[in-house]
Amino acid sequence: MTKKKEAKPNMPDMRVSIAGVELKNPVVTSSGTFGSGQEYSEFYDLARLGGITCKGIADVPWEGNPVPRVAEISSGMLNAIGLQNPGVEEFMRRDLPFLKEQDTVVIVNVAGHAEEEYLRVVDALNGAEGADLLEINISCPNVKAGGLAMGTDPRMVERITRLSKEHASQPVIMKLTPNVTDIREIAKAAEAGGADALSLINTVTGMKIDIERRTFALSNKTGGMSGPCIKPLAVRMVYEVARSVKLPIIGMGGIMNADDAVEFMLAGATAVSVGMANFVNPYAAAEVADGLRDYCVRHGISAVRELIGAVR
Amino acid sequence: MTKKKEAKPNMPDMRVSIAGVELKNPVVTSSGTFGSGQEYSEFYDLARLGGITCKGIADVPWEGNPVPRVAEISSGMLNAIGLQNPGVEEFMRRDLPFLKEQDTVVIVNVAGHAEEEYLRVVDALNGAEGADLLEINISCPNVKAGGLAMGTDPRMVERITRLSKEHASQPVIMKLTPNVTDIREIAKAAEAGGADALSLINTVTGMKIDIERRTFALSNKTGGMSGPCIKPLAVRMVYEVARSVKLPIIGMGGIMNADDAVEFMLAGATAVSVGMANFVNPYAAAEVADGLRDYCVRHGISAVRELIGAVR
Amino acid sequence: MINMKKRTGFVCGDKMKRKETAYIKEKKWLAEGIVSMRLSVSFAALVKAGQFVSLFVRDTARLLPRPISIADADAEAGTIRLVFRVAGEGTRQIAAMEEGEALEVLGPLGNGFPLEAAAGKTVILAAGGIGIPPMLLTAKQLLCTTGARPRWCTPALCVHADGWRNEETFLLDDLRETGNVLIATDDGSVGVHGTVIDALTKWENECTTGARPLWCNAVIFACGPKPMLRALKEFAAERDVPLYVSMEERMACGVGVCLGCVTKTAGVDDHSKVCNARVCTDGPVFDARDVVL
Amino acid sequence: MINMKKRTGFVCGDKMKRKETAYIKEKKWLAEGIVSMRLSVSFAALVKAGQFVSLFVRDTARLLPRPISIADADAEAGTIRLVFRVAGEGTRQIAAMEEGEALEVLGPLGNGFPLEAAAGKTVILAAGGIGIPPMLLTAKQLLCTTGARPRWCTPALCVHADGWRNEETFLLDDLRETGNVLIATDDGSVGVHGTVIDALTKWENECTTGARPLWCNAVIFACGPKPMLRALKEFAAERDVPLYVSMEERMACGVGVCLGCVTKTAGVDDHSKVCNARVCTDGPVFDARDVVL
Ligand SMILES: Cc1cc2nc3c(=O)[nH]c(=O)nc-3n(C[C@H](O)[C@H](O)[C@H](O)COP(=O)(O)OP(=O)(O)OC[C@H]3O[C@@H](n4cnc5c(N)ncnc54)[C@H](O)[C@@H]3O)c2cc1C
Ligand SMILES: Cc1cc2nc3c(=O)[nH]c(=O)nc-3n(C[C@H](O)[C@H](O)[C@H](O)COP(=O)(O)OP(=O)(O)OC[C@H]3O[C@@H](n4cnc5c(N)ncnc54)[C@H](O)[C@@H]3O)c2cc1C
Ligand SMILES: Cc1cc2nc3c(=O)[nH]c(=O)nc-3n(C[C@H](O)[C@H](O)[C@H](O)COP(=O)(O)O)c2cc1C
Ligand SMILES: Cc1cc2nc3c(=O)[nH]c(=O)nc-3n(C[C@H](O)[C@H](O)[C@H](O)COP(=O)(O)O)c2cc1C
Ligand code: FES
Ligand code: FES
Repeated sequence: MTKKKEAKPNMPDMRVSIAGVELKNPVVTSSGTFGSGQEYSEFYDLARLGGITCKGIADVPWEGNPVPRVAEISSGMLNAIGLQNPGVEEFMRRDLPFLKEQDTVVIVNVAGHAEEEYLRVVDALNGAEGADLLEINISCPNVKAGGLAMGTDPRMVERITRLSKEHASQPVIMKLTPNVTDIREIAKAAEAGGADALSLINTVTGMKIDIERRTFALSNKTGGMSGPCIKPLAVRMVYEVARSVKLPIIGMGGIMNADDAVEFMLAGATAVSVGMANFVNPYAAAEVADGLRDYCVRHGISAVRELIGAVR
Repeated sequence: MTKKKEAKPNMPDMRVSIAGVELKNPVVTSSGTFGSGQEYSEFYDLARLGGITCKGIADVPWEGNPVPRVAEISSGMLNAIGLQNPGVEEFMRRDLPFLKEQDTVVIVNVAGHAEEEYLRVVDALNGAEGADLLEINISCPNVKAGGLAMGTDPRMVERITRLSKEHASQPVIMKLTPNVTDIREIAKAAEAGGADALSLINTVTGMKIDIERRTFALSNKTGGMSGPCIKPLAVRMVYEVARSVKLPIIGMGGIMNADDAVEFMLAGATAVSVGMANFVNPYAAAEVADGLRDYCVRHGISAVRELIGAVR
Repeated sequence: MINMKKRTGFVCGDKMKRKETAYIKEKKWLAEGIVSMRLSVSFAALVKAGQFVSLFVRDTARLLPRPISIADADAEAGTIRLVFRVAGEGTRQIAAMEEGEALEVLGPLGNGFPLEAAAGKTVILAAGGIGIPPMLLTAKQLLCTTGARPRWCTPALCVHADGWRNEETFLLDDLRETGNVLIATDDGSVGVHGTVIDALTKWENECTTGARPLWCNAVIFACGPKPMLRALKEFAAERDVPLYVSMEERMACGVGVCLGCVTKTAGVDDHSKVCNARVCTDGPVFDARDVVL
Repeated sequence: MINMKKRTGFVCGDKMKRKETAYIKEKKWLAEGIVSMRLSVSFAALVKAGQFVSLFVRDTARLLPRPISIADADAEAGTIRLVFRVAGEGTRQIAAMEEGEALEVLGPLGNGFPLEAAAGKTVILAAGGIGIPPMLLTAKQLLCTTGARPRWCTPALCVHADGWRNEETFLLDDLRETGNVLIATDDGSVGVHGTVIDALTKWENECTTGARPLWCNAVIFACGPKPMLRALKEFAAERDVPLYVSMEERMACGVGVCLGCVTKTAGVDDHSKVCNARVCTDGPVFDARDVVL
C-alpha cells in the first residue's frame, strides 16, 4: 500500500504545457489585470495558479494616459491605461524576485512603441531567472505610436516575432489583437516568424460617450473592451486560429468562471487567462483553476488536456 | 392667435435627412429584427418611426441555416439565421404594399451571394413605389459564399457600390461589417463607389460552445453578435467613419434606449437603428424615438440634428 | 372537478399580444426544480390553450426571452399560471423571485391547440415532463362550457397520457380534475414503467371494444420532448389519428420577425416561401403531418 | 456623545482585504437620493477611518465595483455603515435593496486618514456633500480612547466643517455627537451661505485668539469634490497647516493592479516610477502637497 502523491484516484491530471514549459494547471492571469502578483497574493496563495502574466513592461517607465482611464460598459469595461509601467529595470529589481518565489510559471508581458524598444526589454529579460516565458504585446490599442499598427500587419508581426525569438532564450508568446479582418492570417505570420505560442485575444477597441456631460468617457477617447461582452468574439478567434496553426494558444477574453475556461479549451486553447474577472472577484483566477478540476472530475476526464480543441 | 401645427413651442425639430430622404425622426429599425413591419404594427403605429428596414431580400427564396439559429450571450445574442427570406418577388407582392401604407420611410435591405444576385434584387426594386431607400448588405457573416468576403475588401466594396448605384434609382446605403481591421478604409471605398449613405455596424462574428453537450450553440458554428455587448465597438466605428467620409451614417449596434441613440448621434450618426432591442421590448423603437425627443426637450435642443457629431 | 364559473380564457387568441409588468401572485414548488407561479396579467381572458408567454429576466446581461407555456388561465382573477423547470440561469433567477415581485411578460404568443378539432371526439392529451403543464389548460378549455367558448369544442372523452421521470408526478391532481390520467414514469415508480406510448398502448389493449373503433373518432394533442413527439407521430399514423404537436425551439423575438425559431416543414410554407415555419407564430402547435420531427 | 464602549474599528488597516457576502442590517433614507446602510461584514474591527469598500451590483451586466467610503464601523456588532448618493444605475440598484438582502463587498480598501498626525492637535474635518460620511468615522476613531487604538491619536480639539447643498443636512446629528460642526450650505438655508471655506474663514475670524495661534497646531482632513479640495489646499498653504485629502477616481480593481485610478503626483511616485499614484491603494488619502489637484 504505497502512498504516492500522484496516485490520487479520480484526480485529473491538470498539467498542460506551453512551448515546453509545464503549467500545473491551465489557468494563468492576464497582463494588466494582475499587477505583478503581489496584490492578489494578499487574497490567496499564487501557487494555485498555472501561471501569472505581469503588466506590460517597457524599456523605461511610462506615464500612461490621463484619467479617466476606465469606464463601465455592458458586461465589461473599457480601459485606456496607456501601458503605464515602471520600466524593465525596476521590474527586475522589485517584481521579478517576488514572482520567482511564487510556485507558479511567470510570463513577462513586453510592451513597446517600436521594434527597438521591444528588443531592449527582451534583451534585459533574456535568460533572466524567473522570467519563464515572454509574451510580446503587439496589440495594445491604447498607445498611438505602437500597438495597433504592428499587430495588424502580417509582415510586421512576422518580423517582430523573428527578432524577439533571436533576442530571447525563453520561449516567446505573441499576443494578438482581435481588431483585424482575418485573425488566421496574423496567427500564421507569427508562426512563420517562429513564435512558440499565441495569446489571444487582447482588448477590442471601443468608445463610450457620456451623453450628459457630452464628452468621452475616457480621456483617450477610445479604449480596449474586455470582459464577458467580448467572449464570443474571443472564442471564435481561438477556434479559427487553433485550426490554422500548430501553436499552443492561451485563450482569453471574458473568462469569469470555470465554464468559460472549458469553453475556450474546447475551442482549441491549451491554457486560459483570467483578466477583468480578477476585478470583479479577487479570487477569480484561483476559482477558475479549482472549477476546471471539478469539471474534469464531474465529467470523468482524466487529463484536462483532453478538452483542448475537442469541439470541432 | 393662429394655431399652426408646426408652431408648438419647445417641440424640437426631429427631422433628419438621409440622402435627400427626410425621416420624421432619426429612429429606424434594423434589418432582420423587424420582419417587414407587420408583426410590430400589432404593438404600435409604425408612423411613430422615422423608418423601417426590412429583412434582407434576395433574388429567390432562401432557406437559411438549420436551427439552432440564435443563442444568448452576455448582454446580447448570436444569430445565424442565414438570411432566410421569401425572395424579392414575394416581398414586392406581399410586404411592400403593406409597408407603403405606413406613414414612414421604407428601407429595403438587399442580400446576395454574388454580384449578379444583388443586382437582380436591385433591378427588381429599382423605382418600386414604397421602396424609398436601398440598403446593400455586404456584411452578413452568415452566408459562406457572400457576405463577409465582399464587405471586407475595399475594391469589392467600391465595385458593388458603383454597380448598385447604376442599377437603382433610389439612394443607396451601404451596410458595413465591423469585422475589419480599418473601417475607415471600407467606408472610403463605399464613398468612392458613390454611396449615398452608410449603415454601420452589422453583427460581429462570434461563437458559443455548449460545454455540457460539447457542441456549438449554433448549428452554423459562428454567428453574428448583436446587442449592448457590441455597442462600444459600434460607437467607435461610427465616430471613426464620421470623421473619414462625408456621408450620412445610420448608426446601430446595441441601441436599447434613447440614451444610446443620443450616444450614436453625438459620435456622428445622422440616424440610428434599433435592432435586437425590439426582441427585448416590442415597443423599443417607438420608445427610442419618443425618448430622443424628450432628451432634446430636456436639454433645450431645438433640432435633433444639432446632436450629430457634436462630441469630437 | 373544475369550477365551471371560472372562465379559463379563450375569448380571442390573436392580435392581442402585449408586453407588460406582471406580478407574482402565488409561487409554489411542485417538485424538485419545478415551480408553479400565478402571474397577474391583463390578457388572462384572451389566452388560448397551447399558447405561451415570454418571460424576461431582470439581469440585464440576459436579454433574450424565456418562452413558457401557459398552464392555466383565470379570466376572473386576471391571472395565468406557469409551471416550469429550472433549466438554466434565467429560469433559476425567475424561480427565485418571491410573491409580490414584478417581472416583464410578453404574451399571449403562438397559435394554441385547435380545440375545435376535438369537438365530439375522444381527445388524448399526451405529454411528457415539462410538456405536461399546457395540457391542464387545454383540458379545461375543452371541458368548460361556460363563457365565450363555443359549445361544440366539447370532446366525447378526454384522456390524459402523461410521462414523468419518477414519483414526483407534479400536476397530477390538477390533471385528474379534468379527466382520466394514464401515468407513465421513466423509473416505473408510478404507473406504467416506460413512456407515454407505453401507457397509451396498455390503455388501448385494455379497452374492451378493440383498438380500431377507439381510435376512429379520436384526436391527439401532444407536448413534450422531440423523441416523444416522433414516437407519437408513428403511433398516430399507424392508427390514422390526427395528431397536433406543440414544438419547442430557441427564440429571440417570440413574435415572428427574427426567423430564429423555425421548424422544418413537409412542404413549402406559405409565409416563408421555403420549407420553414416559425414556431413562435405559425406554431407552437402544428399538425404533425406538416412538420419534420 | 459617542458610546465609548463601542469599538469603532482600527485594529490593523492593511493586508486584511477580502471579498465577502454582506447582509443589509439596516437601511434608511437620510435625504433625497441619499441612503444609509449598515452591512454585516467580517472586517468591521479592522476598518481605519478614510478607508472604503467596493460594492458589487447584482446585475451581471454591471461588473465594475462601486467604491463607497466607510462612514462608520461597529466592531462589536460586526457592521459597517455606508452613506451614499444615488448617482447612477449601480447605486440606484443597491439603494433599492432591502434589509436582509445580500450583496458582495470587497474591503477594507485604501490607506485611510493618518490619525496619528492629529494627536494633540486641533483637527479640522472639512467635507463637502457626499464627502461628509467618512468624517463621521474619522471623528469617532480620533476621539475614542478604548479598544486597540493608541491613545496618542486624541486631538486637542475636533471641529467639523461641512458643506451641504441645502437644508437637507444629512448626518448632522451624528456629526454633532463627535464635535462642533461648522455648517455651510450652497443655498444658505442653514449655516453659512457658501462653501466650507466660507465657514472656516468665518470661524477663524470669530476665534478670539487670532488666526495664527489657532492654526499653528492644527491639521486638516478633507473629503469632497475636487474644486473644494483645491480651495482647501490654497487655504491650508496660506496658513501653513498640514492638509490630507481623500481623492476620488474611477476604479476597476480597487486593489492596486489595474492602474485605472491614478492621480497625478508632484514628484515621481515610488511604486509607479512615474508621477502617478494609485488612489485605491496609495490613497485615497494623500498629503495635499504630494498630489496635483
Ligand atoms: C413554446 C415553448 C414553451 C415552453 N414551455 C415551457 C414550460 O411550460 N415549462 C418549462 O419548464 N419550459 C418550457 N419551455 C422551455 C423553456 O423555454 C426553457 O427551459 C427556458 O427558456 C430555459 O431558460 P434558462 O434561462 O433557464 O436557460 P439558459 O440555458 O440560460 O437559456 C439561454 C437561452 O436559451 C433559451 N433556451 C434554453 N433552453 C430552451 C428550450 N428548451 N427551449 C427554448 N429556448 C430555450 C432561453 O430561452 C434563453 O434564451 C418552453 C419552450 C418553448 C419554446
Ligand atoms: C474612494 C471613493 C469613495 C467614495 N465614497 C463615496 C461615498 O461614501 N458616498 C457616495 O455617495 N459616493 C462615494 N463615491 C462615489 C461613488 O463611487 C460613485 O457615486 C458610484 O460609484 C456611482 O456608481 P453608479 O453605478 O451609481 O453610477 P454609474 O455612472 O452607473 O457608474 C458607472 C461606473 O463609474 C464609476 N463611477 C461613477 N461615478 C464615480 C465617482 N464619482 N467616483 C468613482 N467612480 C465612479 C462607478 O463605480 C462604475 O464603475 C466614492 C468614490 C471613491 C473613488
Ligand atoms: C486594465 C487592463 C490593462 C491591460 N493591460 C494590458 C497590458 O499591459 N498588456 C497586454 O498585453 N494586455 C493588457 N490587457 C489585456 C488583457 O491582458 C486581456 O487580453 C484582455 O483584457 C481580455 O481578457 P479579459 O476579458 O479577461 O479581461 C489589459 C486589460 C485590462 C482590462
Ligand atoms: C436576428 C437578426 C437578423 C439579422 N438579419 C439581418 C439582415 O438580414 N440584413 C442585415 O443587413 N442585417 C441583419 N442583422 C443585423 C442588424 O440589422 C444589425 O445591424 C445588428 O443586429 C446590430 O444592431 P443591434 O445590436 O441593435 O441588433 C440581423 C440581426 C439580427 C439580430
Ligand atoms: S422567435 Fe423570432 S421568429 Fe420566432
Ligand atoms: S482601481 Fe485598479 S489600481 Fe486603483
